[in-house]
Amino acid sequence: MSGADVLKVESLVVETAGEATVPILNSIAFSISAGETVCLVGESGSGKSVTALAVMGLLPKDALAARSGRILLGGEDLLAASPGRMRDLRASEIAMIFQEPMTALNPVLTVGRQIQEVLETHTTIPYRKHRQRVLDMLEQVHLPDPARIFHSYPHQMSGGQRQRIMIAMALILEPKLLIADEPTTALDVTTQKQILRLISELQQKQGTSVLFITHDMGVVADIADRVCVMHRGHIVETGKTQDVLRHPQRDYTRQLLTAVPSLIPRPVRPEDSKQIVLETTEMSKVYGSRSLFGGDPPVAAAKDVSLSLKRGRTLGIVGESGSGKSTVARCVTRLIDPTSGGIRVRGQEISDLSRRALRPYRKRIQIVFQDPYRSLNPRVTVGESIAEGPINFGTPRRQALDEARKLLELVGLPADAIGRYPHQFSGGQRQRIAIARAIAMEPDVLVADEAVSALDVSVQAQVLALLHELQQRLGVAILFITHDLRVAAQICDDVAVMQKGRIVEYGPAETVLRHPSEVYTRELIEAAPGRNWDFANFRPFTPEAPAAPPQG
Amino acid sequence: MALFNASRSTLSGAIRAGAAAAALLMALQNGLAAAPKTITAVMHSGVRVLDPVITTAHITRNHGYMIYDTLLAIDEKFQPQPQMASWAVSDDGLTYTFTLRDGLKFHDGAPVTAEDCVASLKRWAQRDGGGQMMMGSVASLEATDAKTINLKLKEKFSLVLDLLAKPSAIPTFIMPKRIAETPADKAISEHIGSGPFKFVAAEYQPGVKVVYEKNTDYVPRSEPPSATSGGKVVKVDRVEWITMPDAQTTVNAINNGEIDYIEQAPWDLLPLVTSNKDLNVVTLNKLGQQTMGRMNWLYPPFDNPKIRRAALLALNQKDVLAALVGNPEYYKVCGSMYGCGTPLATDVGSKTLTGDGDVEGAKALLKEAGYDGTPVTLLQATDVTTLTAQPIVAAQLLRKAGFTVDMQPMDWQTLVGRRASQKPPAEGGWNLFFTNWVIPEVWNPVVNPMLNGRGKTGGWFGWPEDAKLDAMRAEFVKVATPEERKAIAARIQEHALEVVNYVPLGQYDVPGVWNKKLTGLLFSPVPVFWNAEIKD
Amino acid sequence: MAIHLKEETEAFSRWRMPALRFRRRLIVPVAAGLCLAALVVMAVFAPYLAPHDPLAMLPAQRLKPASEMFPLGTDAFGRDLLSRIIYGARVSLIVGIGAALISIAIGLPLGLLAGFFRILDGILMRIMDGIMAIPSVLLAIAIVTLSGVSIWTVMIAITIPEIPKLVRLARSVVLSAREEPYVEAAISVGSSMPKIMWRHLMPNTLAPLIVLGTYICASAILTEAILSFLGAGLGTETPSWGNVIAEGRVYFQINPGLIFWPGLFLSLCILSINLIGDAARDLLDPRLAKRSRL
Amino acid sequence: MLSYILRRILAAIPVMGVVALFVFLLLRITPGDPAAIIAGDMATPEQLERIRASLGLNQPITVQFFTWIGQLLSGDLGTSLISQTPVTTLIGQRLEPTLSLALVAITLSILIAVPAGVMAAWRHGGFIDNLVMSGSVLGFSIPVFVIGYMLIQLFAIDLGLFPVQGFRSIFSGIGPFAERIVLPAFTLSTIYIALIARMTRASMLDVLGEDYIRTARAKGLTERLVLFRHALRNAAVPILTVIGTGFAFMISGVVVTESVFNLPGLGRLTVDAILARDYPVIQGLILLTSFIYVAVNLLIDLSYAFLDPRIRY
Repeated sequence: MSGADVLKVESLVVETAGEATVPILNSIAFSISAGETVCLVGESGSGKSVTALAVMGLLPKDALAARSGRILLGGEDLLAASPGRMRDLRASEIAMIFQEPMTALNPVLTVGRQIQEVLETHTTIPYRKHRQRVLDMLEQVHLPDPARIFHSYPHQMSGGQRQRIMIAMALILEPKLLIADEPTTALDVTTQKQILRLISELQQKQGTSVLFITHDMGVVADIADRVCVMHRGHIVETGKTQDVLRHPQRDYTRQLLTAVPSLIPRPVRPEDSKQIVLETTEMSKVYGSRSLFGGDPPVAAAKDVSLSLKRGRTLGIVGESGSGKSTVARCVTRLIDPTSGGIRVRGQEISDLSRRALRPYRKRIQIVFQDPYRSLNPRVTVGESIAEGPINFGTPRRQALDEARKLLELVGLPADAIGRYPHQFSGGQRQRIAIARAIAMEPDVLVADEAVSALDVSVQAQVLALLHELQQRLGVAILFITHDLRVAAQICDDVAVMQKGRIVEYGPAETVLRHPSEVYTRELIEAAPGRNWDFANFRPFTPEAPAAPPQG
Repeated sequence: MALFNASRSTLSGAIRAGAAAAALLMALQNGLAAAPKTITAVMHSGVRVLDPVITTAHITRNHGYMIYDTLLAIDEKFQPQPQMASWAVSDDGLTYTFTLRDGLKFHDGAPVTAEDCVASLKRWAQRDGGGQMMMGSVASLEATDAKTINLKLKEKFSLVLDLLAKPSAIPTFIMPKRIAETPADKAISEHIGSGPFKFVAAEYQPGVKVVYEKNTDYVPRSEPPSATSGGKVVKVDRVEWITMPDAQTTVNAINNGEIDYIEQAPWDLLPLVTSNKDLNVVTLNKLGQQTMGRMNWLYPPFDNPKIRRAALLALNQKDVLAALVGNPEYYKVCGSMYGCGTPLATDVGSKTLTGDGDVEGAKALLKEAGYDGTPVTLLQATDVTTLTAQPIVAAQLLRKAGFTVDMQPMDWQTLVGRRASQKPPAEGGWNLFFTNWVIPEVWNPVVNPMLNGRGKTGGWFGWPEDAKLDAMRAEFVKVATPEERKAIAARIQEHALEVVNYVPLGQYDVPGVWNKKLTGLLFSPVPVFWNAEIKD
Repeated sequence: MAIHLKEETEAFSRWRMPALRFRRRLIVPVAAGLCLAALVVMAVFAPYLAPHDPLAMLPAQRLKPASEMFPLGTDAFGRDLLSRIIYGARVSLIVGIGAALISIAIGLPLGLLAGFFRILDGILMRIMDGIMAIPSVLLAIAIVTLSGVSIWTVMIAITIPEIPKLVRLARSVVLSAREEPYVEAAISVGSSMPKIMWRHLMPNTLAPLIVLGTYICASAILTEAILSFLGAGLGTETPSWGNVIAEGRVYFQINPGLIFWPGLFLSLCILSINLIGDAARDLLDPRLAKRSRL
Repeated sequence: MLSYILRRILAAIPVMGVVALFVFLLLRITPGDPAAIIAGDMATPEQLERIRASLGLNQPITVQFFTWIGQLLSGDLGTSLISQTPVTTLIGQRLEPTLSLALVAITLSILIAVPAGVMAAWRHGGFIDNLVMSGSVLGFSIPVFVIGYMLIQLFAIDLGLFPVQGFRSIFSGIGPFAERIVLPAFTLSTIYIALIARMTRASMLDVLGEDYIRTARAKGLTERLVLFRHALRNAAVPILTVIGTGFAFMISGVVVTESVFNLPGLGRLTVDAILARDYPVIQGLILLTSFIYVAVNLLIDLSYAFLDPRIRY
């Protein structure tokens, strides 16, 4: 570490505004020196985003306030700076990019205009030169055809392109410090990789310091010089990345690292049963408008998907956003109707059954959704939610509720939680309840549609363990939809990789993830952040070079 | 008679001499783009129907007086006077000869001929109740030459002149023959008269605004103006009638000098104008109006004469008038069905009405009649200020006497439609409603629309069948002397109140308000705008 | 994974309303509730509270200013203004509350059906669009004048134009709730359509509908007043705040109390209902707080 | 875009059809007698019957309906039963005051309400917010005509700043037009201001919580730019929507305002026509207002596309 610290945070305390205050950041301290990348890593609610906003002076006024401490930017205390001074510093000295490139850009202004605003506000560059300056910057962030992009609106661009715009906007004035708040979290892995590379490229070029906020240990391992682990408003551990990953000093850090699933597929499980419980044959789903006045051309969300799943096994469908994996999940559960092809549940064709005829087969295939906050009716007690299905199929109410109690215990919740409402539970707990609801139907197939994606890694690990345990005990087959190769590696027996609605590679997890035969699969694996680390065992890891693709 | 005009005589003398010069001057002024002299008047209602024969609405009658001339007219003493024509009566009283005066011209330039008059009178007679009655006695009505109209009677009918001169509800407005030949139940579509003002069609907005401009070709009579008769000398260029739906707004507007004249100012708002030194508050229609209640003879309870009588006994004029008008200056208790201050006025049979009523008598009579509590369906107009109070007071008084009253509020137009229904009260009919008349509309048994016993087909709303009444009415038109008429009229009233044809509830005046820069307004049973002048 | 920041911001919104602040926020709706309760009590016990018969006329006492005998003075027929206002609370509240209840009773089922059955949706919503397109006051005047004035026709005339708003709201809530994972979960555990509607969709629509109901209640009371103003309201034998104002408006400059006092009660009542509606909205569904009140 | 407009216009046809049928039936199945209104106080049953016949009111309802629809399709709204004036002429005469009133009121409302709503959202929970919010609740709670009378009393009578009533065409000079339109327009806008201010505030609160606002602040933009360049345009769609739906409120308010200020507009024409059972006029007017309502909402939907590049039809 050379030179003076660009940013030095000293015993910063942030509390809720108002009279009864709750501390959010408890006297945290860290520093960043010139050209350095520091990662703030932590689970949700750890206070990492609040830290970033506090540095930017963007804490929501009516909710949060910095009570004490100092935030020194090049020696100037930002907490003491006037609003006007803060405005001057933003973009010119400290810039920030955000998690959601989809929402962080103003949808009604062209991106060129939005970047240009920075020049307008902070520089005396004559107006006529703005455009050229912006075009230069667009070039630097490797956007194709800058002249066209300049006049584009955010919605006309992909997520990755928008994040590039954000970066261009943040770095056009070459600030000393760039704060990146989960800038790649919402992006697909391949895009994530490119964006991380771009940040580091520009950092090299401009000598910017970067404060990078993430929950993803993989990203930390790939980019950070130093790392600060945050937990409940404290910085629990700080150190060089290598040190922290290899020799975590604190239990919390250790836990966090242990929870990160490994990219190495789990050992192959023996097949207990030959019974195929779910099978799709050339199933397709085409969206298209049949309007009198034309409309959009039809789009195939899923095309010729053929899968089969045996009792007690787990089939993973992996792919990036838009690959069609969720469409498959919703088709096999008949939440949407496939356009063509067959779906057989235990040999019974269900793809063409009417809603009424379908009803007896509903219970055989159940689904757990991604968002634990929306998958339970907030106005219905947990017990009622779980018992609803059995009651529909004739179980007496009292008995159904008794079973609901048992199921709650089965998924690791107290039986007396039955009368509570969903908002009284955390995200992980709700996901357990959703699983209990599905299991209550004694299904043959459980479809988990990104069921752990919204959870913190430690919770994620617990829920995965629960699914595994349930499968062992009940022999249920699981169709596991995920974008996360690490998760897929840990739970799946077989993996199907989807791209643009089609299955590009399908086989046992061991084969697909260790010896992919398709270029796309390889790209996916290579883009996974931190693939050189085996976090759970605190050691680097050299993946076997993926086997060369078959020729031809 | 001119109001607030000291030099009446000079005026009448100067009229003809000055007419041409004035017209010339006016044209010159117009040429120099001087603002035309305009009277802006707010009338009691908007003009929507322009045919003064198809409707009896007062506002349309007023409109008629602007653009049409009448064959005869009345003076301030209510006596028939020549207007377009003078008359001669044969000695046997069966032949009337009318001679048109010189200079009469329609607004389209055509001269007024006797043919036009005959066509107009025939159309008038189909619609006007008195006219209908007269035609029953007419043998022939024809034009004998361009200026002479000959009316021959089959039998004696003493009211010919009175009917042709009456100022309301349908005066004898003369229209060109081609227009007068429109069937009486279809509205005319051309508005051409020979009156002192011309209708400006381009500026007409039904219900909002009517504009009249001076008819420069009009040749007024030489007599001074008196009520609707005499010389109709126009002294302004334009008269604009505008409608204001809100009385409060109207009063504010005249206080602010935005309008010149309010035809009928609501009594309760008078304090707001009397304090303004720029304004006159005067009742121009000295006869005033009669308010009355009418029962439906077709259905219980008022198909029973005793119960009708009980209702009459229960009511009294003082309470009604006090609630309606408030200020005693503007109302008088009046026991005459023909209005007070009229030639036929009599108070026979109206003692309880003009007194405090006879609640006990009503109760006794109800008991005697075996009233079973059948509700009286009473129609109440909510949107006409001169009609809201009567039903409220009546309901209170009737209830006091033991009636069950079902008061049904509605807007006046709905009431107008509903009272025409001959269905039972429960099916959209009615038992009792109230309305008001200007005195010339009730002042004798022939024009008074209620005093008609022709029942369900020919009677007025309420439809009494009363042969005795009709017989007396027939007798009335035959007698010649005022004394005889008065005697028969008194008998008719006595009978009518006994069987309760209708209940006269008193007489009231509605004052007009105008800015003092407006002078020369005439006392008249209808508002007229000739002789009026306006200063800038 | 977007959930991470979401959880943090959700935490913010929880902090945003600490207990003490919340209590202060309650002052206004509680005051409004008390005010409305007082008006309801006034309406219910009108015969005991009113010093005079609201219909009894004393022509000699026309348009008198406030006195010991007539605390707020008299109207143009010499009737006691205070008594008329007290009785007027009955009609105004019945019309307001009635309109809200009827429109919910009709609008909610229609909205649920329209949201759930596509075929019905097309027809129903065209009809609703049609009714929406007719200006409500004009429609109400037409219905009242054409079918005769009574408290029921007035209430119905005011209600009909409000129904499309409720249908639309209920329908839109159903449409968006249909997409919720918990509804899909209910479908996948085999719940029948009526059960899904009743258990999962209805409760969602109820909260916004109650909120809209309060606004309809307020606007119905206002519309009743406007109908009276235009001469198409209730008769003078059934005093309502609306027709007391309408009758008094002619004498506005002579005795402003004739408009002021009933106007005050009217405005207070509507104000209370609106404030309660706002509070209910904030309480029942914070997301709705930001949506329009239509 | 063009196909969208076409589709919307086609979709409007059944709506107008519903309106036409509804209004026609409403008018004909309920009692009322234009003949009695035309005839006035003195009429015998025979005379009324003859007038009814001459107005064509004796024909069966179906015949009357199809006659009317036939006329409509040939662009003829019919003739007033009472004044015998073509309905189109009547509407033509009354259009200007109503249009002037509505446009001035809308302009006034937007000019007042939008900045007020923006400020309230910006200072959420603060003094301005409380002021704007309580003002808007109050705006909802006072009947239009009471506001009208109060304004007349204060500004026209006590202060003598404006005439108390009347209308002058804008073509007769901007001065006379303005002095007569200010008070009615302000009266009419109270509810509208309340409505728009609330919506602006709510929509702005939504938008101010958006990430791109944080981005804009992170760029160091001034609050004015953040509010008016970044936030307001994004908040505009719901505001426009409420302006569209509020148009219905406005028509109701127009009726009352025209009465209080004696403006010879469409509102009064409609009320008069309803009271007089002037069927062709009522039908024509309600069709017209519904048509305007549908058209305004179409225009507003189209304007979304100009405000928000994401919306394409």
